Amino acid sequence: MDNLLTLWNASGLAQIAPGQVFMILIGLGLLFLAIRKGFEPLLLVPIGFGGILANIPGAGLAYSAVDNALQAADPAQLAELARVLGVSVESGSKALLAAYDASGAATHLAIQQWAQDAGYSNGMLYNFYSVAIASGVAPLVIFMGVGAMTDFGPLLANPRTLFLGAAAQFGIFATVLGAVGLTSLGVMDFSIADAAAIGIIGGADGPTAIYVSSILAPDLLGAIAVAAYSYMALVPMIQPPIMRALTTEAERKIEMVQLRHVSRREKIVFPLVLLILVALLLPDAAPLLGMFCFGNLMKECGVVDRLSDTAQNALINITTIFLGLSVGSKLVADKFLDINTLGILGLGIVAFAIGTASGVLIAKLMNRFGSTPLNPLIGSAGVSAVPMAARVSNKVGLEANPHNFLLMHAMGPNVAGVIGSAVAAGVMISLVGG
Amino acid sequence: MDNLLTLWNASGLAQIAPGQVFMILIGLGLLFLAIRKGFEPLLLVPIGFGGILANIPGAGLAYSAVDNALQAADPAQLAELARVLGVSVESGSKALLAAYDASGAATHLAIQQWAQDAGYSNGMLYNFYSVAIASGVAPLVIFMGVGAMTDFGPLLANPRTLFLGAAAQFGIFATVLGAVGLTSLGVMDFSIADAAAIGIIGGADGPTAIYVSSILAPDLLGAIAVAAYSYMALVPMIQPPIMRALTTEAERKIEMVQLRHVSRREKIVFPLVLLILVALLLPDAAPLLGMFCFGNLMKECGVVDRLSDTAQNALINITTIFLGLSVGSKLVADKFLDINTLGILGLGIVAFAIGTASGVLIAKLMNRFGSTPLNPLIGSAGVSAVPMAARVSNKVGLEANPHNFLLMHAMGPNVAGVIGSAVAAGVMISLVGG
Amino acid sequence: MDNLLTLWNASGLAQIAPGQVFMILIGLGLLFLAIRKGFEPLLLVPIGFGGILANIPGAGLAYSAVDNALQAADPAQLAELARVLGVSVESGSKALLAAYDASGAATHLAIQQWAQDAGYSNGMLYNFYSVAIASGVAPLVIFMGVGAMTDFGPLLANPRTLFLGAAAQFGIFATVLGAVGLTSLGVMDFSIADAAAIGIIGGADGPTAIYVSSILAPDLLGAIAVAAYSYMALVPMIQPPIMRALTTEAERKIEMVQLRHVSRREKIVFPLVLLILVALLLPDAAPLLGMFCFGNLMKECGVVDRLSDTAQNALINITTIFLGLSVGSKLVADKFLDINTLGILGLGIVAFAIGTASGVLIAKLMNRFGSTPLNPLIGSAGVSAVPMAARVSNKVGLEANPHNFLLMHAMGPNVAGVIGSAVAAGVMISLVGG
Amino acid sequence: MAQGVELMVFGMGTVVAFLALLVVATTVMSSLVGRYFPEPHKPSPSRPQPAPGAVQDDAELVAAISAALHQHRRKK
Amino acid sequence: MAQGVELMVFGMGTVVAFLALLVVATTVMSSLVGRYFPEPHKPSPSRPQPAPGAVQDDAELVAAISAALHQHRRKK
Amino acid sequence: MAQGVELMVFGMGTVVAFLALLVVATTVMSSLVGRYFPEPHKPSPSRPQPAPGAVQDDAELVAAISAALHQHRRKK
Ligand code: NA
Ligand code: NA
Ligand code: NA
Repeated sequence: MDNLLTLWNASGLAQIAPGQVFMILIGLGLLFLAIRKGFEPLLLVPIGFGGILANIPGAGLAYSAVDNALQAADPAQLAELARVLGVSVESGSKALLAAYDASGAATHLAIQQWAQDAGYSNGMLYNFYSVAIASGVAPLVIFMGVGAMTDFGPLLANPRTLFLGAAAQFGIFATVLGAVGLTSLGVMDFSIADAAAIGIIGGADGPTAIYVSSILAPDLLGAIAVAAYSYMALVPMIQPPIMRALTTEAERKIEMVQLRHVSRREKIVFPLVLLILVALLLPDAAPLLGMFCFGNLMKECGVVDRLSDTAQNALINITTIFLGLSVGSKLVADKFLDINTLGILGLGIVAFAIGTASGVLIAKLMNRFGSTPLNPLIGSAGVSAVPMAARVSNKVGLEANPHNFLLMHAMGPNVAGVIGSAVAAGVMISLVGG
Repeated sequence: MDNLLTLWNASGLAQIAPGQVFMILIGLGLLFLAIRKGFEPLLLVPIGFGGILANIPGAGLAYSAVDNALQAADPAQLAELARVLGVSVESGSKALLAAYDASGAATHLAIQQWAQDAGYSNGMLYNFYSVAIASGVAPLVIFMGVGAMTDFGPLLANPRTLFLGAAAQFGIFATVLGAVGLTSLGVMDFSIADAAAIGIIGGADGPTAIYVSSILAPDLLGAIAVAAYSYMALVPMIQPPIMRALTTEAERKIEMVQLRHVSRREKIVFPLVLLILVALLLPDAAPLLGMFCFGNLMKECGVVDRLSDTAQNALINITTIFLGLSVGSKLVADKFLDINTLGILGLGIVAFAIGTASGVLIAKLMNRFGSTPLNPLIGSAGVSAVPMAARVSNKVGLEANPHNFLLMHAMGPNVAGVIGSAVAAGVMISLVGG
Repeated sequence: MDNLLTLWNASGLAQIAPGQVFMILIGLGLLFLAIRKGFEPLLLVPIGFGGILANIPGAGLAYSAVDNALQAADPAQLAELARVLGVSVESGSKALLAAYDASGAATHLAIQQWAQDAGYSNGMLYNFYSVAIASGVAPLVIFMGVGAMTDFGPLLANPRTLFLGAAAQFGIFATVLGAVGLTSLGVMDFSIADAAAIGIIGGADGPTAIYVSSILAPDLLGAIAVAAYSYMALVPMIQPPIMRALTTEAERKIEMVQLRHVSRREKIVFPLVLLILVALLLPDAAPLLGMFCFGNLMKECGVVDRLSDTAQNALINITTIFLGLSVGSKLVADKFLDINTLGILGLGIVAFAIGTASGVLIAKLMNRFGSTPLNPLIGSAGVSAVPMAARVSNKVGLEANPHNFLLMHAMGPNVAGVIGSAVAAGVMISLVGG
Repeated sequence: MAQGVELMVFGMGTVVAFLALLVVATTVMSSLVGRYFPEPHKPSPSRPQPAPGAVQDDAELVAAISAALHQHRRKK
Repeated sequence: MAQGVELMVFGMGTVVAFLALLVVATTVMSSLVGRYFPEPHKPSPSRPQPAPGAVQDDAELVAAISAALHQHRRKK
Repeated sequence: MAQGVELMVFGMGTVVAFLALLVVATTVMSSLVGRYFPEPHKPSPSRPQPAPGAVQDDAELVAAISAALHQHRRKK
């Protein structure tokens, strides 16, 4: 009978909370969008599945040993814990957790040892998160793989398009301002670090967003990553109306001169030039852009093809699996279901829209004052979301002029946008994270 | 001359113990079975090789820094250690080790620091074991890969065969009873947790067995893993006599109706249904079955083929190499050579036999009371040992009726057996590990 | 304005030191040699790039949290640190670092916690180094992969060539003597452990050199690894003059009898024979040679091709990427720019030359006293540098006799040299590291 | 001993109950999918046409093809 | 709020300044490479001939080819 | 200095002794294998027939083939 009770108490049905049911439905929804609608499936399948796993009642997969101990501990154990933390046990488990978070590394270690001695252990997803994201390694490895898949040829043929990659990052900073503004109006409650991490959604670059939030706002990481990847998938819906509204039919018809041939040697030297500039000017962007340049150099140099192939395949795939499950661990109900999440989702789409608009407007300006014709539609590709945004530019361009193929021209601002948001990330970490 | 002495003292010949010679021979025997006889070579080659490495005298590859320090320490160091542990140094190194094992996490850390300061370090295989098995990650990653290789089509076409996968798990629980019984008779000395871990051998599923013993009985892990994989390889010898003894010639001739076509959508939804049931009823099975369902969903959803391919190839292969070597580290002589190991090997084969018999008998029952004909030979496939057990069903069926291909029909209970033993693992961890 | 100052102070330009500029140029030089000249690009591309990353001013990518804290800490923090370490704060940060290095594991932990609480964290490359090299795992995994790519057929067909693999290791020990001699003359300042690690450069085997220096002389690892791989790439320039000087035209013309067919079974048993010998005689070489034999057994046994393929491709490639970046982290200016580095580079090339000469001379001796003809040119292949050294033997042989293909004959001493230097590594660790 | 019997009863009971529930759930799921979401027409086994309007990641496709070609060229 | 404005001004300024510098650096680099290190002749896109005297790693090539053949044989 | 000489003598001695023993062991092994376990007949270099009665893992074979086909189809 006792065993039956043990089994029942251990079952999910006996422990389930409404928030968990809701989050499992969110997880299923993400899987539906990824599988049926093709929304960034490589990330949203693992994230959605990880979100379901994180909310299995009683399994504690997304919690650390200390979290699990706090949720299950008996009064005697809690009293012992409160004594170590130097707070009163009557203040409740929320206060205990806050005291734990605020304590130093030595107290952390002591309480981890206490939880371990009491028989609690880290959940599977918590371990994945610690290894893949808290250490920072997974976004960096993905950036290396992306670098090894990136062709800077179109950018090198027309370096001016780097300005479009800069312009589109305005979405990031406008959103930071928005988040700070909402906080000062009392609608939301974001610190400046939170605001910076939320802004990066506008960079339209998943690993950059994850990297920055893992440093500046780990609690918001789940919502930020979900927003970033969802909106990246929605680029074909978000961007075209904005692009059409801000351009005239005549501008959309502009044909651009064919790109010059770029030599292999330029492609080999470019990542080194970029690296040196980063080294001299913005060391805080060095991990992200360093790994990106390293991947690109491995691809272009032509003498380490086995390493480049692995960076583009086995290594990035393995990392993506664990990165996705780890992000999913942040979809645990008691941390995700929060008014701030709605704020993040709202601000994220604003960031995308502003970034798109800025790119198009600066492209118009450059067309007006430059010597060679420049179709403003390629400005929207500056948000990154490689290669979706470039394809959107191409598609909208074809509507206006069926013989106008903008794809290659849009790849320049598109990869410039990756560099631009990594630079923005470095600035944020430098100004806010220090 | 001193150097010559140092070299001689450091050599294996000067330090070798008879147990180590014996275990090296066991390792060579496993390699022979794997390479020459084809016994589960993917696991038994690394396990056998790891077993040899673990028993290299003087290398201490399978020992932690603390183990190595205890074996090599001079009297002054031991006295210091005994002081920290609060026991008398006269009680000997066995007692010191026991006191260390019984102490809390803080004492563990202090003694690890002591060993490190004294110049000792963890052996290579000990590190592999910590990362791959003690953390739980390797069996889970293998389960994900197995999920990505599993086709639930035959099971979905005939869901009743899930009962056969349940029936065959009787071998697990009968063996637990046997282990407890042998202990109460004083023949063996197994705790209830040990008994549960040993029983899982009857689940005929290597990663499940390793996962459960890493939690419930780490000391027995080597023997349990070796038994599990050896008997899985022996399925074509163990099962047929039992199957023939329990069925009539007429039963073995039964032809089954062809399986219906299963749609891709069913295959996509099934892992989610299974996951939700696990979440609601048995959270302790969530890590194993969650990763299994995740692998299967990646395979079936068709939009993340690069991840699925990696899970089935590079990732599972890398994990298998280190899992095998890590299991080998548990074949170290002073832990493996024990009367309990013989008990485990004996109980393991009993578990297999009982599981096979239960599957066949329940299949006979279902055939008698069901509406559609069911050949009892597919019952034995419920033990899992995918796909060997299903092929055995097919082969024994062909002996009785050369036109009767049971392979696809037996794949249903076969994969059901994987689910069944993972559920049994969850129950064990829930009832015994808590 | 404060922000502008923050950004400027955080920039590389404001913090750059001449040593960093110099090391970045060295990194670019290594990349040039690797990409344009084809010098061991698989290692020198990651090492060179890692070297640049390590010297980005202000990024601290190659430093631990404690290093970073020491460089940035304010006086109050330093005073606190000095108190914990029990030294006077006036003695300066060099003395603080030395006190830290000399302190025990408990003090290390306390100071790491202090640095963490003060907001400092480990640099990316420091983390890579800890995981890949300080743990010892990366060189071992690479050795496994090399084992899985090695064909012992030529060696088994003519086991006498093992003597050539032994002879060429004389370069290692002569160099140790040289390093000790230079120190006793006061020219350099190498401990006996340093000298042993430097000598291993003469083994012409990258992972062995990295493994040994990670244990015996971590501070010299960068210079030793760069020297080892550079000289391996220079083998076609270093060896031929020595080979021609030590042999007569007649000797270089000697044709050797065709190698006998070696059966698969011999190839399967050989790694086990080698492993048993290692186990009995030199346990300190067990990690390196054990993983090497394991890789070779996986390749030859023919039943675990998926594991062998992974060991030769995805796994070795992933490991090479992180090993290279980690070695690069040791090219950080304040550790690399040292008179000792020049000593290492000089001693390394001496080691190569002596090893080559010893191999050729012993080959001449064996030709004089043996019954079957032996071309002394294959002696130089005993340094390892697989397969370059064997190809050099072939090329020099063809110059003398255009119908004389020595390649397969030279592969015997070539792989023997790998075994020989791993044995030498074991001896060093046993005699010096204990 | 009693503990062993208990473990057997409850353990085996849970396994059977769980798999019985899974039989029910699977059967219900299959009939729901068959009724409300039948397969539109015979899809190719593992490369379904993307849903209309679905987003496809060309860059990766291009990367995959170029990697394949590359490897093919290397293999020659 | 002031903090947000500052972050926007300095952040956006840095991004624009950095990418402007990159435009300059890239343009200079391309013209230098084009003038002093022009491509000798049309190279195959991703498998350049090794520079004369360059070292090539045959063992890996052999390993790669044998692995490819092997896999090819397995795939049949 | 003395330490260096010692290291050289003992180190080089051990290397030579070890490899000499390996020569002996290898020679003995080869002759034993040649005499008592000769190869039955010429096997294909890297895909030996499995020993009679040996177990083969079909599921993985199927998985491997389907993955190969799949990839092949993708490569087209
Ligand atoms: Na961007
Ligand atoms: Na089973
Ligand atoms: Na060597």
